[in-house]
Amino acid sequence: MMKLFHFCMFIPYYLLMMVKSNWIITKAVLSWNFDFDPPGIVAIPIELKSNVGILTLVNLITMTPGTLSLDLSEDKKTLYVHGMHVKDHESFVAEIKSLENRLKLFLK
Amino acid sequence: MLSIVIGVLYAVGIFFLLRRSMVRIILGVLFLGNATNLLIFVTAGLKANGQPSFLAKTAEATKPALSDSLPQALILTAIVISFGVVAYLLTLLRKTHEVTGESDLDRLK
Amino acid sequence: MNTTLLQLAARAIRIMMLVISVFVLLRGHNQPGGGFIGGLLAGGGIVIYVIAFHTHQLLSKTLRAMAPLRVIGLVLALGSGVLGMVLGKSFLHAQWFNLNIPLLGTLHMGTPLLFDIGVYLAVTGVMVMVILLLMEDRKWN
Amino acid sequence: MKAKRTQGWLVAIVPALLLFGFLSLDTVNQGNIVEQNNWLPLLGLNINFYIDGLSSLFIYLILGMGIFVFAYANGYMKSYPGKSRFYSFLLLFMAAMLGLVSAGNMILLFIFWELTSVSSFMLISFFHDKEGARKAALQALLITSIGGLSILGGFIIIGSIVGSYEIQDWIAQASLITSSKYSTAALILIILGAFTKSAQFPFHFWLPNAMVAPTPVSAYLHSATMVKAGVFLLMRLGPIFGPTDIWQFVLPLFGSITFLLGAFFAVVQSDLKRIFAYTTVSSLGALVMLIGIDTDLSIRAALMFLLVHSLYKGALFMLAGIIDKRVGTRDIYLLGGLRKPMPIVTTITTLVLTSMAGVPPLIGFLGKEMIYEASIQVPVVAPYLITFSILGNIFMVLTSLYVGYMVFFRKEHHWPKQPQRAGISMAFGPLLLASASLLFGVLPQASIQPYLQSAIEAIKPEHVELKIKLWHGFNKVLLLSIATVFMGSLLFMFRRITVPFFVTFYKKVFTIHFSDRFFSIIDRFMRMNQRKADVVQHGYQRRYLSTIFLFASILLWYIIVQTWGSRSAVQYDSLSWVLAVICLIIVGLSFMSLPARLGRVSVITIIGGIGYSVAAIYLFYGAIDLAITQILVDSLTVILLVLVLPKLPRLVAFTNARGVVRDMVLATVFGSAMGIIAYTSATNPAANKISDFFEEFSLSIAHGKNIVNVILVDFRGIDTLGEITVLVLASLGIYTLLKFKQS
Amino acid sequence: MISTAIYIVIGILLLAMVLSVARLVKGPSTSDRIVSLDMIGSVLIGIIICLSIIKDNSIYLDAILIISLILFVGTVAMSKYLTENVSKKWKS
Amino acid sequence: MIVFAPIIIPLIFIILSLSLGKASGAVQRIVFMAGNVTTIGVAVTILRRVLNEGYLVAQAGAWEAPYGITMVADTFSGIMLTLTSLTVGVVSLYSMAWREDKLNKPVFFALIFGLQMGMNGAFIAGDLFNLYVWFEVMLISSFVLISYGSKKIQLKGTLKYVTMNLVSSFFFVAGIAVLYSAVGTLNMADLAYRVREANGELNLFAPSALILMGFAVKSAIFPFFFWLPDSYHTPPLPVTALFSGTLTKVGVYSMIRFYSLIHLPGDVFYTQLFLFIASTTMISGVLMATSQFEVRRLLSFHIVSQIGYMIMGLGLFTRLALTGAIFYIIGHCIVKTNLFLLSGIGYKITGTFNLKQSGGLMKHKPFIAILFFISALALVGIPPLSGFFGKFMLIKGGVESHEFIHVASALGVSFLTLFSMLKIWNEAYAKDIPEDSQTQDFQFGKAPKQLVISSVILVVVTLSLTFGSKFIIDICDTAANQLLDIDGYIRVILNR
Amino acid sequence: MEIVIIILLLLGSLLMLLGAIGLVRFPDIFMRMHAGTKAPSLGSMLMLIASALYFGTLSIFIEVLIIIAIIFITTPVGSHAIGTTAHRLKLKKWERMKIDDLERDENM
Ligand code: NA
Ligand code: NA
Repeated sequence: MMKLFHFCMFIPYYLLMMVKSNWIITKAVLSWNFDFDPPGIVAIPIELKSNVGILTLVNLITMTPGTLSLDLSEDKKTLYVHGMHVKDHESFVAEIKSLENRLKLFLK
Repeated sequence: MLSIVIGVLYAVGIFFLLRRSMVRIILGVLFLGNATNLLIFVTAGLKANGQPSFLAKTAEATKPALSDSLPQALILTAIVISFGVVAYLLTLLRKTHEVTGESDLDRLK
Repeated sequence: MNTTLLQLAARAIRIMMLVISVFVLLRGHNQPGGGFIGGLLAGGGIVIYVIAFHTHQLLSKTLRAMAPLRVIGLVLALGSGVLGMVLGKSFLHAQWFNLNIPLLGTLHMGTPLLFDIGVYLAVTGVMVMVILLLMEDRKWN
Repeated sequence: MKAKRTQGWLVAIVPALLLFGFLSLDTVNQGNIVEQNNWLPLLGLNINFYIDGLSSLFIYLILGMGIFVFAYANGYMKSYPGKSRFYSFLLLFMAAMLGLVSAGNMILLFIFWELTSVSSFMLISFFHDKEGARKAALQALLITSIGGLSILGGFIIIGSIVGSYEIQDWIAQASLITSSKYSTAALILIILGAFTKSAQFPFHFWLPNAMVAPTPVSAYLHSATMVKAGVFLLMRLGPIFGPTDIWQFVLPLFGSITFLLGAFFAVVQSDLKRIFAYTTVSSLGALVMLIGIDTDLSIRAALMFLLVHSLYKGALFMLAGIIDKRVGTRDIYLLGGLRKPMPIVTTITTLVLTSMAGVPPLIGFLGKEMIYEASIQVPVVAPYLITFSILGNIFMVLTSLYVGYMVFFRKEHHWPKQPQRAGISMAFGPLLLASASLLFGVLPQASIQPYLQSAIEAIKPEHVELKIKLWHGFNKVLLLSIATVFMGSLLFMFRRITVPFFVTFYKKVFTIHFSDRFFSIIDRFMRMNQRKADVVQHGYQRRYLSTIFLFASILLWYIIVQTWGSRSAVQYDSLSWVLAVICLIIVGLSFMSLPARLGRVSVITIIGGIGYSVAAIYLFYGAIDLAITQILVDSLTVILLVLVLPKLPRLVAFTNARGVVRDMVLATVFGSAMGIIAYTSATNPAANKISDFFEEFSLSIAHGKNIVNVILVDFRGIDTLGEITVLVLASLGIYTLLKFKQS
Repeated sequence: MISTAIYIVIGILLLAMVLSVARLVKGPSTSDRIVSLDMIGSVLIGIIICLSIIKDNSIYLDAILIISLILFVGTVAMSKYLTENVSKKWKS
Repeated sequence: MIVFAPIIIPLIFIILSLSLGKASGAVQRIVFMAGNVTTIGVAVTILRRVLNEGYLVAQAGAWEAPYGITMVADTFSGIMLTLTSLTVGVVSLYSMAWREDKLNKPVFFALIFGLQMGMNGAFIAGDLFNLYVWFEVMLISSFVLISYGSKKIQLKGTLKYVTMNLVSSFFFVAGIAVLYSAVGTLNMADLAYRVREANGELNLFAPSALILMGFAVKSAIFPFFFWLPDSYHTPPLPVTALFSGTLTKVGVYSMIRFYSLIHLPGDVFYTQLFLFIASTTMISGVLMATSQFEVRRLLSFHIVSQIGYMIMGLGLFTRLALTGAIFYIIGHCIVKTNLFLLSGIGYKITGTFNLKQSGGLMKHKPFIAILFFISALALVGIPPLSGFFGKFMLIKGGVESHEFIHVASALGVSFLTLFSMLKIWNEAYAKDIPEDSQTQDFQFGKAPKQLVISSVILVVVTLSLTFGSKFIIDICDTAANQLLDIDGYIRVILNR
Repeated sequence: MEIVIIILLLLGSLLMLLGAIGLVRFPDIFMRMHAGTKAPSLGSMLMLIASALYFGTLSIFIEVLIIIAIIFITTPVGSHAIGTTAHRLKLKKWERMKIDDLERDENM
């Protein structure tokens, strides 16, 4: 029951993220000389265990335009994400982590 | 307009068929296939703003300008057949290249 | 290629594509779709699955499974034609039945559907076989 | 085993029985036999037989000679393997020859005509492991079949003039035939055929080469019967074409040339059989000449001479065979002095040679007499014909004397082996033939007159009564005969000078050997064809394709120009600009795919893009299923291409700039033709199309709203059945290509 | 109102398509081409939606379902086999 | 209803062959032969019924013509069905004893039935697009068969074969498209009806040209024949034999069939075009044949040449000429197949297809020599063997139409054909095996009986064409009459 | 309602255009992937919703939802495939991109 609630709470959050990231991409596309934070591929340790969980996380990361899941390590513990604007390693990881944490509320 | 497209597709397809490079044969065939299918489509007489050839629940409610359905079916058949043949041709090219080691058709006399 | 991600999704995608393909097949008589399109979709699902997990065993297992599918497809298509000949006036003469299925109500069924199922199976079989044969050839030859 | 040894005798029973049967029909007194059976009326080909005096004469000849030849063969063929084959073909030949002379339908005649050629081929190449035999047989068959085809052409032309192939109809409608504008062509074709069969100059050369055949064959086919088939044909058609100018010009001309050349060539040969072969050629020339003169007398002479020649020439060949067997050679310069060891052979041969030389009272004399008599009667060309005949006969006399002397009467010899006496089986034939020759010569009126008479009636219906007698009284003809014999003997007396002179003369003048030339022509022909095959069938696929597209372009443009007319304009609607953009994309992508330096993957993706754009076009006109399928198949094709890619060669530009330009021009020409055709058709669609039916009944009867799908699975389900069969078969093909390991 | 707006939308989509085609042609890498093919497919879906509205026929939407599925299969298969191709070469 | 059998039966046997993959070889072979026998039976039944009833018509799916697909058998179709199924049957028998090239496999059997299905479909199709579909079934089977075994030379040949035939299919489909646009129908009878209704107003030059070009490539006529001599000698011999007898005939059949639909009296353009093509085809084929020493290649060039005769009948398009062409097709199919079968037997015995290295067959295998001799003479048209009647009718037809040049080339080509047949005879049969081949412990091989039996069957058929010529020619005449009687065809199918 | 539809359509198409512009302008493959795979997905979703609103029947709504779900599921997997490939192919990266954990881990 709680899971369902968290799921429902998650949707608006996610939609918001989406709008936000679309704005980011718009800015990036239209920026004259790409003077934004540089992109990068960041390894993110993930805690979700179930296939569905990982899959959902991966998909959600990808569907938000600033980030893109590139690859998953063999042991399913590390996700490599390409970020369009990686100001620094830690803040980027934290951003993704917060998404994962919200997922963890209703997925394993 | 579409006739020009057909003409161009034919021309390019033939140009590819006349190359010596083995792989271009398949490209030529694909072009010719598209050209021929478009030809069927175009020559059958296109209706401007033709509706998809789907009928409403009753025959009375049929919209007046359905596009000609028969050529569509013909093209469908032709596409599928071409696909089978192309798949075979592709494998054939692959095998021929393996067996002969050639990529120049002129050396496959 | 590291396919862990793909593997995670493959099973779901296969099921989804198979279901949709059957859906596309069944309503093809009235909506866009039909045996050929459905067959290609189903084939696509299977191919994605094999791509995700591709091992030699899976490949040859799928190949073995697909070979009879083509034949069954042909049998069904031919069978619907012969049925038309036996029950109706001519080869492929469409025969329609009203099937009364409890719960679902009356279902309007006909030999053209059988024919389309035949097409579906044959196309699935052929498509998967062709792609897998080429995959196999590429990988192990 | 026993049967094998007497096979010849047993087979000889066949002609004997037939002869007996035929004699009992008594055609001379009972008149013509006409037997009609419809076979293929559509073709005008019926199994009709028409046996008149001419046919009867030939039938007697064929059967009579047949008895002797089979009997002779029994001894001659004793030591050879493959006798059964030999006798079968000899019998086949005899049957064909009988059919030929008794056919009433000209196509039937042609059929038998070809059969004689074929059996002759098999008999000439009886010793098939010898290259000479194969070549000679090939030559004979090729030459005679040129003739065969041309008489077929001739017959068909005449047949279509008359509307029938029956000889009786032809003769009845002779004036219709000769007045037709195609009759000349037909006649020339038929003459050509007769000339090849009867070894007339310039087709004479196959006959001497055919002497590689076993001697019974030479005696039967190549002297007595088959070579007379051409003569028979000419006689058959004499009533029709006899009066024409071509007939009276061509036949005497070539006949006399052949007559002279044959006789001359005989002098310079050393092989006994080749000598006799050339004398045969000469005699055939004389016959053709006589037929061409086309007077009562000349026909009479021809028939007489035909009979004469068959008898003595058959005998001569048999004798040559005996000598060959017993002494082991046929070279007259090795032979000699056979008088002592082979007295019977010597006697018979001398008799026959005398007949050939035309010395009275033998039948040969009669024949020669009549040739002169006929030649003299010809109005304009008489001097020329007489000259040729006399010269020819002089050589004939010389040959007879020289051969007799060289083989039997001179002392020195180089025998390969000691001569033995001939067995009765082999000597039987020549002996009887020689006797007949003598008998006919002494008592012509009593023995052969009625047969000849009825034969003449067949050729010259308004005939004069024919009288044959040995002594005509002292006249110009007799003078000529005596002069001929005298001149020949004179030449023989100075043989040490004359014969070498003739040989040298022959070698100097006749540097063109027709036979060699024939084979060199064949060789050159084959080499030329090889070159041509290499040029045309060069193996370059793209040039084959260029040829196809070139031809197609020419045809299509021709049609476009021919049918250029008004075209209605395209209708534009609110979405046309969208379509235009998509069209532009397709065209752009197409051109983008052209550059040779492009990578394989780039081209493949470009093709994918084109596919999607084409699908967009389909969508615009509401063809949803089509668009879906297009996208599906397009993606699938791209996947296949990518899959096979590593096993495929890279795209390399092999062709030079000129080739590119040439191909571009061709592609443009063809593409524009197709574009114009598409435009023309698109703007002038047919008024009522069958697809209206589908719209009307798709739902009401076929219970489907997706008309396209209904068409696919119901209206035109059988197409779809074929389509999936194609797919399954294609998958089988891919399976066999990839899975079968090469042996 | 929709009927005019829809033409603007189509115009925008076509512009997007042309741009994608430009990338398709330009490359430079195969991956770029695959991405642009994918993009073309998406634009096609957009165009189909517009068509369905112009022609007032919801049946077009059925096509989208199928097309989106197959585009995906194509993308995966293509990228999959392109890497394999290259990585093999890398090792040797 | 039996009209469908020629496609249903092979399809059933395709299914059976494929599903018997695990059965024992004997069972597979029995099924294979059973399929052939059934197909022959069906074909003969159809021929007999057609001779009695004129036409057999059925509408697929019971949709009335011209909307549904018409399957129609007339005498010409009946003849072709019987002929091809007989040929396929005999070659199948032969192929089972060939014991090389992996021919005893279910896949191979299925492909043979596929070929059969395609050809049969083409013979009875009453709908142009349906004809295209059957053509493709036939072609894909032939593609696979011709590459069957994947030998190097084979693949080279197949590539050309496939490409050219694909191009021809494109022509064909393009033609159908333009035709549909112009006439609005695909049904052949309806097409003929509309052409006659329009009374010459309809301009069908472009579509007809396209369609005929499609057929032309398939029937290997000048200047589209190149693929044939480059590919036909490459596959396993039974396949070559099968193709030689049947495949190009389907193209010719379709040409005749299609042309009969659009033909209007007084048509000079196509008459002259066809006759020109006929002569050039015969001459170019035979000239190139004479120089060959590879017996299969030699015979392949002859196929081209002899297609010319058939096209001559098409060009003349008179009753007699068509009768001749049809009879010629029959004779040629049987004889040409047999010549290939015999060359295979020769190969089994001497171990080579090269005439220069071969020989001794007459001495060692006189019976084979007889078989060859009869077939060779029949091919040449030596009377009274089968080739003669066809040629005779064609030449007679040519003379009656005053096309003397083409008559002359027909006669001349006959002569050259004789020459090349004699060449085979002299090299492979009459002469002894050359010494240089004999040195390496040369031994004559054995030809399995089944191979010889197959050839004997065809020789018997050849001879029966002579002895039964009256009967056969009558049938051909009926067929020709039906072809000319388009109104009858329309009446039967459209009830108009 | 009409306004909403129009806005959704315009937004969707603009997103696609944006993606296309990004596809053309962005300096490396990873950036282009952001533009080329996700912007159009979002765009098509918007447009789909617009069409669902336009037709306004339940069945259409369901259908559209299914399509959106499909897009949601397939797009990330697709872009993952492309991305991994691109990375594996060692395609030229934008020089400003500094962080690449995937490469680091692979080289370990
Ligand atoms: Na095709
Ligand atoms: Na084809």
